[in-house]
This record gives sequence, C-alpha cells and structure tokens, in this order.
Amino acid sequence: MQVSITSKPLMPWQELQNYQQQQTALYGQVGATTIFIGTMRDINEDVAVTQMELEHYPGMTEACLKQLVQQAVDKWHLLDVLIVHRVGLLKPNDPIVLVAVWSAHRAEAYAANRFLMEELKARAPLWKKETLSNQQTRWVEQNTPGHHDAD
Amino acid sequence: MQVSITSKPLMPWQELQNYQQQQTALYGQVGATTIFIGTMRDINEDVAVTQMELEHYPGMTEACLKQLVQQAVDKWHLLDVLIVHRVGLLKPNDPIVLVAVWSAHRAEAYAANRFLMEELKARAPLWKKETLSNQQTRWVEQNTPGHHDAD
Amino acid sequence: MSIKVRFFARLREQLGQSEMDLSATAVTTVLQVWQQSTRQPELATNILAAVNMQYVHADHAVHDGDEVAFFPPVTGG
Amino acid sequence: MSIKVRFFARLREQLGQSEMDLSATAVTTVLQVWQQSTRQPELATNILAAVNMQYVHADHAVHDGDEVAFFPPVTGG
Repeated sequence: MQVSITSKPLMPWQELQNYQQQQTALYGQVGATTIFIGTMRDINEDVAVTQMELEHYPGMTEACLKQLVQQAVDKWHLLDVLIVHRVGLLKPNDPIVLVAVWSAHRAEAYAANRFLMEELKARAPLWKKETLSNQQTRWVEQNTPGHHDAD
Repeated sequence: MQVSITSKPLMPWQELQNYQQQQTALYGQVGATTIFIGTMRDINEDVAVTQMELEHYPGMTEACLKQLVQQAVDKWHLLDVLIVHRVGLLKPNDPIVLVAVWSAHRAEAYAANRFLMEELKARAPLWKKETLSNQQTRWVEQNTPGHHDAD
Repeated sequence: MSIKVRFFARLREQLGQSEMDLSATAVTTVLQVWQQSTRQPELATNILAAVNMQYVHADHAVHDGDEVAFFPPVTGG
Repeated sequence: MSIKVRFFARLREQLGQSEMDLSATAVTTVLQVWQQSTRQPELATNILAAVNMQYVHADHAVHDGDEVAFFPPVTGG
C-alpha cells in the first residue's frame, strides 16, 4: 500500500510499471486490477482553463489518503493499493491523480477504486485554483459530492 | 475506438502508452480514464492452475467486442475505448484482458468500464482450458454472471 | 445448399472435429443443422449458437452459404 | 498555552496569511481559536477544521501544542 503527493509530472504508466515490479509477493494472486486516472481538462464550468495550481496540506493530505486506503482494506479483500496525487502547477492534459487497486476479484477491485476516488474528492485536503484564458484566476468552489455526480 | 485479440504477451502499460499517443485529438478533453486489467491467477475453484489455453472464434470475437463498444458509446458519453484480449497459452500472472475507457467525467468512465467487462465475460466467444498441477486439463465451465459476482 | 458448421472449445473436443461442410436440400434451421452435423436430436440449452457470427436461437433460419457455430458458455475475461 | 493556526487555499488568500502562533490562557475550542485568530465571530459552515491533521467539529477542544487548520471545501482528484 502506498500513497504519495508529488509536485513532479505524474506519468501513470511508468508509475504503475515501477510499482508493480515490487509486487513479487503477489505473484499469481492478482485477478483484477482497476485504475483511475484523473486528468486536467481545458474547460471547466463552460470556461476555458489554461492552467491550474493545486495546493495541499502537507502531512494531513497523506494521512487522510492513508486513512481512506485503510477503510478500503477493511471493507474489501484487496491485495494492494496505490494512490499518487499531483500538486503544484498543472497544464491541460496533465494527470492529476492515479488510483490503482489490485485484488483477486473484479467486483472488489471496481468497488474499492470507486470508493477511494469519491472519498478522496470529498475528504483529502487539496484545492484547485484555475487560471482562465483571460488571465483571471478562480478557486474551484466545491467538488460535486457522492456517487451520483458526473464530474 | 479499438478492439483486438492477440496471441502475444499483453503488456498493459506499453499498450496504453502507445495507444494514448495517438489520442492527440482528445487533448484537454479527457477528465477520467478507467482501466481494468484481468490477470491469470495460479488458483481457481481452490485448485492450483499451472497454465491456461485461451481459445476464441476468430472474427466473431472481434465483432462481438465491437458491438459491446458501440453499446457503451450509445449509452454514455465516451471519448475513446480500447479492449485487448489475449488468446493462446498463458501462465499465472499473465494479463488476460485490458479494458480502457476515456471520458470527460468519472461516473461515465467507471460505469462504461464495468459494463464492458461484464458484457465481455457474458458474451464474447472466448474459452479457457486450465492445466492443473497434476497435469490434468479442464475447461472452465461458466463465468459467474452479472454485476453481483465476485470473480 | 452448402452450410459451414463450426464447433468450439469443449464441444469441439467432445465431437472430435472443429468444422464441417453440410449439404442441405431445403430451408433449414439452426436446430436442424445441429441434428444433421452432430447426429444428436437435442440441442442442450447451455449450447450457444451463432449464424454468421451473430448469436441466434435454435429456430433461426439458415440459408445457403451461412456459417453456423455451436459452442459452450463463454469464459473469457 | 501555544497553538499553531494554519489557513489554506481561498481562506489563506482572503485572510492574507497562511499561519500564525496563538497564545491562549485557558482551555479553548476550535471555534475560539477561529475567533481569536481571524477576529471573525462566526465560523461559516462551509469552512472545514482540523486539529493535528484530523477533521474535527467547531466545539472540539484544543490543547497546548496543537495545530489547528481552517480551509474551504476540498477540490482534489
């Protein structure tokens, strides 16, 4: 299990390849891997966005993500979990977050991944400040809550 | 949108990296990518499995997967879909299937990915024959159906 | 008329053949193709059938040049 | 007693500071820390609070050496 916050560009495939190379103890046990990658769009609430600054609360963000992973592990049979979240300055198309779940069975891998993303969006202390095409900036007010949103 | 059947080892991260490099037209539009990777386990129904032969119906398998992708595209707003399925001889830990969905929003990316995997398991003409540790072989009888299974 | 019949997976092994060409003299159905090609009267409910690579029911009509396939429940993914 | 107060994101910008050290003479609560550090009587319901990096309510007790943080709704992911 690993959570990390990084100010360096997030390269999901490389991150996953490197992380999976350490999983030798799981050989033959994994039946299902689910991955979510959140990426910066160049439009939000119908306004063009040119860049985004992601702020976090060093220490608490990591602690919060670890708690969420623990909740997921308590709830489902999971073999491994990886969460990586970007902070700092992002451009459109840059990956923001990576959530990967390894399990023997797909139902648990899907459910745990969704749970982690929803909880991360609801609870992890991270804030987005967007720069619009007219150079104005705005803080994103609130993530749409729960499982029924479409963000 | 792409579906393919391959008898060569499936390397998900490389496959995804290569595929995504062609997605330049989607720049800035993708907000959510969901990925499922099914991997061969070394145990099935409490019996040790040493290898597996995956048979398919050339032509129909691809046509079936294309139909499933079309159904998903009709049902949700999706930007792209990639499905790759292994056939031939597999060993434990080998990836069997890769389903990737790109969308603006996470709810649709999650739902479409789950739909594609369930429908693939229920409808795509593919069959698994397992070799057990005592050298005996057995055909896998049936995939557990629907969304409520845990395979 | 000429029909191509294909069998897959466990069914292919049980019947000892993967495909055959069938000659029929009149309008026929998937069930009749099964009976003629396997010499078995019953088409078990867990055997799936496809005509020209599309799933069909046993009463589906089969025409000259069609490819008819029979196979057990699918187990991919 | 000494308490470290931190502000994040829009709140940090509005208040014009990211952290401060607060001296309190008696047992205090998160709400009192908010009032003393911002000179605002009300803690809006959409401002979240954490003590030692754990979410708490406004009536949560604060002790010597605690770190108290205030921030707007989170928008990560």
